[in-house]
Amino acid sequence: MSPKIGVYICHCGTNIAGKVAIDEVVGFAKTLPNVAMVREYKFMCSEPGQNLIKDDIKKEKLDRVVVASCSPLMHEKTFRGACEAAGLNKYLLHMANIREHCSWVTEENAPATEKAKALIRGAVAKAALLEPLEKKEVKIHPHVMVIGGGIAGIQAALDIADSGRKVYLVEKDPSIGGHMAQFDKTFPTLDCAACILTPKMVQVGQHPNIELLSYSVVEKLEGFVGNFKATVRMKSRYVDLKKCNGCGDCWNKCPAWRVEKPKGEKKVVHNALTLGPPKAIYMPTLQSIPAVPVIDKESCIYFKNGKCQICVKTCPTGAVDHKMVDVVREIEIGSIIVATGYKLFDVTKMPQYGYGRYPNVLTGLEFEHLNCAAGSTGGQVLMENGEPPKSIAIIHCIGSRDKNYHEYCSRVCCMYALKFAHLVKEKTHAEVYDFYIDMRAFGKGFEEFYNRLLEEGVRFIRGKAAQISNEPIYPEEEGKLIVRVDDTLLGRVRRVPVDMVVLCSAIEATQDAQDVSRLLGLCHSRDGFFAEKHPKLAPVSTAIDGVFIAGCCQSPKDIPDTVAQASGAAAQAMMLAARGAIEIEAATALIDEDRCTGCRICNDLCPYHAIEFISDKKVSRVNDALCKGCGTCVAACPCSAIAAKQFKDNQLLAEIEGVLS
Amino acid sequence: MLKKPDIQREGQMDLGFVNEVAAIPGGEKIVDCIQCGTCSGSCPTSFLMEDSPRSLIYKVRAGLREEVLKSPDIWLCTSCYLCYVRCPKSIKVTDIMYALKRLSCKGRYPIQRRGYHLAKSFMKVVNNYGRNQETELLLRFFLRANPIGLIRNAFIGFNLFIRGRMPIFPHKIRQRKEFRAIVARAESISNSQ
Amino acid sequence: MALKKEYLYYPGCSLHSSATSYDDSSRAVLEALGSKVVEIDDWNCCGATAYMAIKEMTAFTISARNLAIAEKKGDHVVAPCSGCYVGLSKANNYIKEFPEVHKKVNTALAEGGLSYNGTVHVRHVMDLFVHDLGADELKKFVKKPLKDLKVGCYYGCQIIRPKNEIDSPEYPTTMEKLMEACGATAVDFVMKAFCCGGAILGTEEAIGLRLIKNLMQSAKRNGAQILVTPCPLCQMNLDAYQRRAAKKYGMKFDIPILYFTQLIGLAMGISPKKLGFGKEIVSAKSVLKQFL
Amino acid sequence: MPFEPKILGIFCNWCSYTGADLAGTARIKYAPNVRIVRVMCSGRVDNSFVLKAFQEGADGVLVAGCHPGDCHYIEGNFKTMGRVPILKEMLRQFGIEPQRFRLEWISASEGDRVAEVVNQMTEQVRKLGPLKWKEVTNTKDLKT
Repeated sequence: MSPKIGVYICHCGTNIAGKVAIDEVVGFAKTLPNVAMVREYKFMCSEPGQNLIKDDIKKEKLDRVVVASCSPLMHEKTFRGACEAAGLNKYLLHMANIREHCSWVTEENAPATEKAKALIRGAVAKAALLEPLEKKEVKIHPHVMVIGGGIAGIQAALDIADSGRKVYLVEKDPSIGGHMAQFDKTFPTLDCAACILTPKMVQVGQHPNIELLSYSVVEKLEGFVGNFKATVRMKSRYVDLKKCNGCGDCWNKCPAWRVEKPKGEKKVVHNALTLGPPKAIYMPTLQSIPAVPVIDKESCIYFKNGKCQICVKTCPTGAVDHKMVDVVREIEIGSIIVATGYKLFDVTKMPQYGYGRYPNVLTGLEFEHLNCAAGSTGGQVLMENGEPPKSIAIIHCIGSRDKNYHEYCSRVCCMYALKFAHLVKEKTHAEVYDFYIDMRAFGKGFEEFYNRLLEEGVRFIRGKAAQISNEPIYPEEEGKLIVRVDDTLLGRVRRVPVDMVVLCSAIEATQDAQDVSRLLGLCHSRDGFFAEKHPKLAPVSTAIDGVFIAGCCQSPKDIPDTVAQASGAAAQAMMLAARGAIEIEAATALIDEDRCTGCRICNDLCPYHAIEFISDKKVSRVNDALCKGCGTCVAACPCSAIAAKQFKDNQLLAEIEGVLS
Repeated sequence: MLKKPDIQREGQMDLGFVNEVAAIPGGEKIVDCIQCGTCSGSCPTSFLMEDSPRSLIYKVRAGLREEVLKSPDIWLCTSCYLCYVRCPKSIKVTDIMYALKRLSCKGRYPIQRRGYHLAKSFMKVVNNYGRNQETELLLRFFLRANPIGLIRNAFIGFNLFIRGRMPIFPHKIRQRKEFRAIVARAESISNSQ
Repeated sequence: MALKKEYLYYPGCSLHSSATSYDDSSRAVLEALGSKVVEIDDWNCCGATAYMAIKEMTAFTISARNLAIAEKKGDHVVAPCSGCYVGLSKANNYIKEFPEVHKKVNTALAEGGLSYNGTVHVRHVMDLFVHDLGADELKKFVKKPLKDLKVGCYYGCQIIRPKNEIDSPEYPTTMEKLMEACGATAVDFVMKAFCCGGAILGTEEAIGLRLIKNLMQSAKRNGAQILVTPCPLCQMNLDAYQRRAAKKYGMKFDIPILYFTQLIGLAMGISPKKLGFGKEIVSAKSVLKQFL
Repeated sequence: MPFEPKILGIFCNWCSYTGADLAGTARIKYAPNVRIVRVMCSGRVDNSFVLKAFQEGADGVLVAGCHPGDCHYIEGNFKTMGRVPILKEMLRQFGIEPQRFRLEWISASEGDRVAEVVNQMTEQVRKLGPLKWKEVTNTKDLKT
């Protein structure tokens, strides 16, 4: 007997109805084969809208449903739910995307209406041939992996661990803490970064539910939501994590420096400022977690000529071991939180600011190190000759809001620039000039902070600094760096002589983020940041079920936003784990063993090795648990013995015919 | 300079002006300007301008046609292209300056800078011979715009002359007839739109 | 890397009058490096800056006339003058980028029985040294290294801007490499890629002199004994007006301004006469005595 | 009345279809001539689909998938790429201009590219004029 199809056309307010002549489309739909019922409604996704469908299925005995509304990626779940609730196999639903692909992208009304008709015709044709599928469930492995140990990763890991679930925290550096651990103060509240971060880092180190894999990278990732298998390489740090007690004798004795050593006129080397010991065996910061040093192969004498080993001799617990090798581990988890953070824009790409050519031109991060109490200068703001500066220029938007580099706004620069200005005022008597294009003080307490700095007497100049030179033209410029700028409010070109310049460089996506995205198959936007599933309603989810994102790897953001997002991601991961099981792709491939000739072309074609060869029967067979339903094998099969459920040849051909005729 | 109006009335604005400039090849991006001042800060001559490149762009967008096209400042551009390469919005500022110069000539606005006269003389000479003839060019220009300059620079001219760097007789191209025909045609095309 | 056997050559107006020494030295050096220099037949003005200022289409068209003539002979046109280089390549790019411009240009060219397909690459003579030859290759041709000669490389504007493949538009370094290859010591100075004011000196002398002053001051401060440039206008401007600028600001420069090809030629052992030495106003004799 | 080409789009679920959705959300307007059919992966696209489309009266076919290396199914799009030469050859033999078929990589973030590609293709096909292949051939079931 022929199917009974119900067609439901959504106005979506005026989103669709404003362009597409609904009545005309309804009339048209009625004429289509197998269509038993056509309805239109303001909002099909609403409760009453869904009820229309449910009732018809029950009363009219519909056995196929076509909803013409928004994108299936938006509401397929919703309407499948409705069908199921009415006792209809949910795979007998098909959607026609007459909003995103029609009303929203078409200029004129008439063509939009025509297009809508065609799309519905196609949908009906396919729906007629749809077949019921049974849903498949898989167990969710309760453990979670967090990639990246910055503040985002730390927050997520702690939240999940506190909920009583096991977390693997993978950090590529020797210590967790990320960028935040390198800051002195945090805007706008000016509380000390170390004071609020260190306790959290310690918690991570001690938490029974957190296994910290520091100095490690994820090399491989297989599986799917609920059942991932990650291969992690733990790089050898040449110091035994268990034996070492972090006493620090090794770096006190170590003769080799891993950064440029200050000497002569150069009392402070700005691009060599470190928060930890500057030696070849070191900890990134003194608050490092784990509190175990690592050896820098480049600068270590032993790795150069096989001699020295002073660290080995001095170590009281015999923890140092130059022969140590990498360890590779396989870890099973149910979901993953990616929190790989950001890197700073390379300011040498803008030679007009003379970074690298002029001493006392610093990047924002270098200035943080300068201010950090634990740093080489004990938190004093000093020029390379060891003197405190008499005047400082802080320049916004270096590499941000600039089509030549990054078109986006990095979002944090304005406020950390203000923070710097405050620190300078607090620590020195220097005159502070702040060069900005627009002062973006949108966050909680930001505008008040801006006001505070105005009152602290910072000289704000609206205009992007054009160039920096060290060549005086006027007497007051002797021995200074000169910032040339158009003071747009004064409408005059100014030359501002200063002792020190801080470049507020942009936040950009990291290279290893790219690797991770390849690893997991995450999408990223053109500027390299990971793409969330929905910009407003699913900001921590991704296109891949069971993989969540948090922090600056998704887009530039400040610490509060990062922490909030991290907790959000943690909640998502816990939700999955709590559910215990999840429904997976039912639309897998199926091989008709009578038609299969056993040519095995499909076997190597399958990216998931889901197709095995049954040698005694001389046919191939699909392993449902592994198959993702991409359909590559289907298209490749020379004797069309493979069918992709929901996307069978006859179904697709019918849809194609439908949309075209 | 124009007298500043007491209140800028919308009725006095030429809101189409910006589109006119944006329609010129190279001018498209003018609407993207965020007034950061990178152009003017980089400009070697902006410090003498009443209206820096930045404020000229702003006035174009605001619709102050006359004020912009009468402005002597557009003739101060040395086309060093520093603004062009630095603009964070990839606005081709130098090309826009050229565009403004041309619009200013087209609109027959009183030209207040000698740059215009130099350009005019340059064109005359080139259209005559197919090539520039520096000696004649300078004579024409100074006589036209700056007689005193002629005397001021006579000595330098002499210096160049004795070093064989100031030929008296113009270099002419052979196919002057064809060349002028081409020029004439190009003129008529660009005037036709 | 190596130079091509043959280059089409577009000298441009100034190289036939005020900048003959650039013309001579460029030809002499390229010949000595084993490349044939073929001047484009009956070339005309490139329609540069001043012309472009009032008649863009016409400027593009007369530029294109040269390209059209060149197109018959080959695909690489070398222009030593930065002004011409920008004039020609700007026209070239606009013709490629905007079809309507291309159409108009060809309609006009038809009047002279010409048409241009847009196949020509416009090159600057320095571009040849940097990308076709390379500093290391050049070293091999150096016979008389310019030992302990402190040379300031002044690029001017239009050779590096708007963006092109020759060098960084902000902080170029290639000419320095060439000079080092010639055995000289290149001195870095901030103003090396900023405007010298040549384009407006005739019209706005006060501004022009001020820019000259800043530039020469910067060069002198960094110890340049001599400046080399790839631009006739810059050369003329700095050479002819530096004394006036010095006088106005009560300073003293006396830094000879040469074309970079002249020094390269000198280092390659070509006779100073063939390189057009002695035509500069601020004489280079004293500075270069041990090399001339 | 001017010729309005019919173009079939076969878009992969993860990148290109999502990209097309983005074009919608961003309200980017483009030619209404394209009808987009969703498959999970461009790797699913069987050459016979394309032929079928032409047979059913399409004047052009546009297949779109994730950028090489970004495939949600690791390497499905490479498989698609592999099939194109054969397809082009088939089309040549059937006397169909190769410009009527196009394989494009469009990521989920490239809504503007969807519009750009569709518009280009529409113009291209409009220049070529109607295909009228339906009349030319009555070949039914092209598979097997």
